[in-house]
Amino acid sequence: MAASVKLHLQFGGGAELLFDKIKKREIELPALKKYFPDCQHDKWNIRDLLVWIKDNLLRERPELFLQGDSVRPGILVLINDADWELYGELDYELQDNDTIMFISTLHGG
Amino acid sequence: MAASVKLHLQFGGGAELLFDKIKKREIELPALKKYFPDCQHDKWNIRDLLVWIKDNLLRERPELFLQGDSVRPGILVLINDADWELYGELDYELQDNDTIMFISTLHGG
Amino acid sequence: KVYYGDKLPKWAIERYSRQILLPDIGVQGQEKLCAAKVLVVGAGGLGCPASVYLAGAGVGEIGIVDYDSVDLTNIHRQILHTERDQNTSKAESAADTLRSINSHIKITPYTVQLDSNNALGIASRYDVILDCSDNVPTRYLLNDVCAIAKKPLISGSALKMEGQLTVYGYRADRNHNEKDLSHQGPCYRCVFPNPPPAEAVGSCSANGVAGPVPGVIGALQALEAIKLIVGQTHEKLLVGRLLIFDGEDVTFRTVKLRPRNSQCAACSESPTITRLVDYEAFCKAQAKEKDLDLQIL
Amino acid sequence: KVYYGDKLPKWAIERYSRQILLPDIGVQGQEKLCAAKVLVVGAGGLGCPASVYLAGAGVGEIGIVDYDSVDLTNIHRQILHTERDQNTSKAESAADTLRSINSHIKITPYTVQLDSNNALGIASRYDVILDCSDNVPTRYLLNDVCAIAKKPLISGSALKMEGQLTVYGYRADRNHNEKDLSHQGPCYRCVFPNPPPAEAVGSCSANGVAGPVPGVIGALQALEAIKLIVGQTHEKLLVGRLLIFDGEDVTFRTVKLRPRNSQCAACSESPTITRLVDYEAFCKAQAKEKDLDLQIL
Ligand SMILES: [Zn+2]
Ligand SMILES: [Zn+2]
Repeated sequence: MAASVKLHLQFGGGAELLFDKIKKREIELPALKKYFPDCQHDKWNIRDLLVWIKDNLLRERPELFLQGDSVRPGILVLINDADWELYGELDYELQDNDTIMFISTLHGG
Repeated sequence: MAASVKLHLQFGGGAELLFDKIKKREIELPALKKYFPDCQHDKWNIRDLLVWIKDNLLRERPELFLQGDSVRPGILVLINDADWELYGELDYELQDNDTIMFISTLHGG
Repeated sequence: KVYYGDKLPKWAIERYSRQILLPDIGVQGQEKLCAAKVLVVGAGGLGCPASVYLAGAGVGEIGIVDYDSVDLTNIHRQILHTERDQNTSKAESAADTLRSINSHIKITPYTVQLDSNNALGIASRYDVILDCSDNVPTRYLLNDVCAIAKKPLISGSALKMEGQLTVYGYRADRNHNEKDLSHQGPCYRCVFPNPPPAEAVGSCSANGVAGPVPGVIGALQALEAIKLIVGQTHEKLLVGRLLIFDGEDVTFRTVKLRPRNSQCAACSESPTITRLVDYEAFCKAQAKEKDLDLQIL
Repeated sequence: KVYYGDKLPKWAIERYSRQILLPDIGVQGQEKLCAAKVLVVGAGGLGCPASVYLAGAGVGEIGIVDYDSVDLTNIHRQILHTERDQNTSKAESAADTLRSINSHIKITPYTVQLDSNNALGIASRYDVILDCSDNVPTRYLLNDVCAIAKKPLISGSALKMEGQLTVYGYRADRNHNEKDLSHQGPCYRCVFPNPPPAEAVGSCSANGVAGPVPGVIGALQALEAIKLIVGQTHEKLLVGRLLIFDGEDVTFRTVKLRPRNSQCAACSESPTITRLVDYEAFCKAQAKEKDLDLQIL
């Protein structure tokens, strides 16, 4: 059974407003089967992480962060400073010490 | 006998002009005793590195980079993005994969 | 005219000497700058600093688009407008200041709301487009304009204490310094195929902005335009990279974006967007900044 | 006067609303900005953008020092000067533009070469000093002025495609938001006790500079000044940290500087520098920019 996973979570571009205005967090996810006993896979991926974030961190208006089982349009997800599309998006398996960043795109000028 | 050491060297603020205008280099130092057979210590430190740089990379006007056995005033040495004074300056023992940066201070406006 | 060297007159060599001295610019780069045409969309917090440095650098033609007029609340960050310019056209006010800085270049103000009817006509007169706008529909509009007209789009944004910057729609085939002429950077739709929900979008008038933040991003937009014009290759430009600036603690990071989407509706080989659409409908939002409700103060 | 809230008049609430909306500024922060006095040393590539954003933000008093007059080669980056301002005082030209942007603040131009005789007298009238100068002697002079007068020094520099920025001489005891009131950041001499050899120092006129580069650094100097004035703590400011910007590929990095030197000649408890010295002699250099030899073009 896979062990717990430590992550650096970062929020920016306004996304932090949904998370108590905290831009940087260190989190430790428990073993996946402990958190999702019925889960069919062993390792945390981003899809699982989004559920965990919704359950544990998201304070208000989840529709401003999530849409379906993914993030809403206009939020860029970065895995260690690279677009999550380069790593399989929702299916990316989280590694210990990964930095996962959620950046709302800005449109002001 | 200590092994070879890989370093990321970076030059900026004009210091790169003394090094073929190359701002970033990957170098591999041989085992210290191989390069300095008479050396009294085992591991590369910054003092040794400066001699190696002078021998191997410095193309012209060494007085614009070195003064005595140290760097000239106005060049800031950074070890993994921190002022070398925090790490013992010339006596800092280099670790594999360290980034050593030499930044000339700018005065223009 | 007396020419010095091949094309540049002596006055230009002297006037622009501080940038001609740069190995990355030189006399050839200055010739390219003097021949370049740049469109700046938005004469606000980003467009003011961006256009002032382009005018200073001697970019031959600068177009500046803004439908709005100068408001007193703009002046803290929109540095081409003075108190006397209140209630006049922002595009005209910006153009007047730019002309006072450089009388050797052509400045064209456009006091229009850019839309699907006029955008291609205006943009096609220019080589490079700067997105200094303040709303989502205009950002998608400009992306599609640039995809259709095959122009690079230097896209900046700023809100509160944060800023973002990248270059969309870069095509190496316009730059003979590139080794791989087939390289193309992503466009805005490659990265953001769908617009954000309107209620998730902040604005400078509703959420505020610290003046120097668009100042930093706008100056960097000008720098990227200058580098692009003089022929810097995509590795040196913010192509496929997004700069994220947080003024709260002065942190900058550059993150890697996904490559161009070969299925992109706008910039792929077989795009589904072949003419401009209704961007206010697509984004379910108006192509103007959200207004501040001063009651909240 | 009609006051709104405690001190700010209603016009100010409206005019500065876009920054009052920021949680880090608010009405209290705006009151501090309106009461603040900032000295900008140098009306050049850094001082122009820095002072324009300070004036926009409503900083109550701005002093601007420059002994020099406007040259045509300045205009590409020194955005407060127009072609008509050639050969007039830079400090006066900058002050005129700043007044047109904000008539509610006091602008004082000083057309003098700052030196050991006049610097303390001028600086002591201000709360925060911005080093927007272009030569080594003036940088040491300003550091010692700020150490003696116990003022923070926001130090920017730019050359070619690169820029650097940090805050020297920060003292937590002036800021009741700080937890540890004894914290002091390093000064310029803590980090650079000895000046560089004169032949190693480049200048914008001899080595060139891309206009937007000081634009970025100058805007950031204004941002740091605003944050400092409204009471942001040292962790949020560039205290003990140096920002290094390379426009060639748009990379920024923030590096950690050494702490204050308890033996520092300027800022320690028992300084050896208790009055200003001869900085041209100390630096073996003139307190003016190196001139360009136009022959090289
Ligand atoms: Zn695309
Ligand atoms: Zn000191």
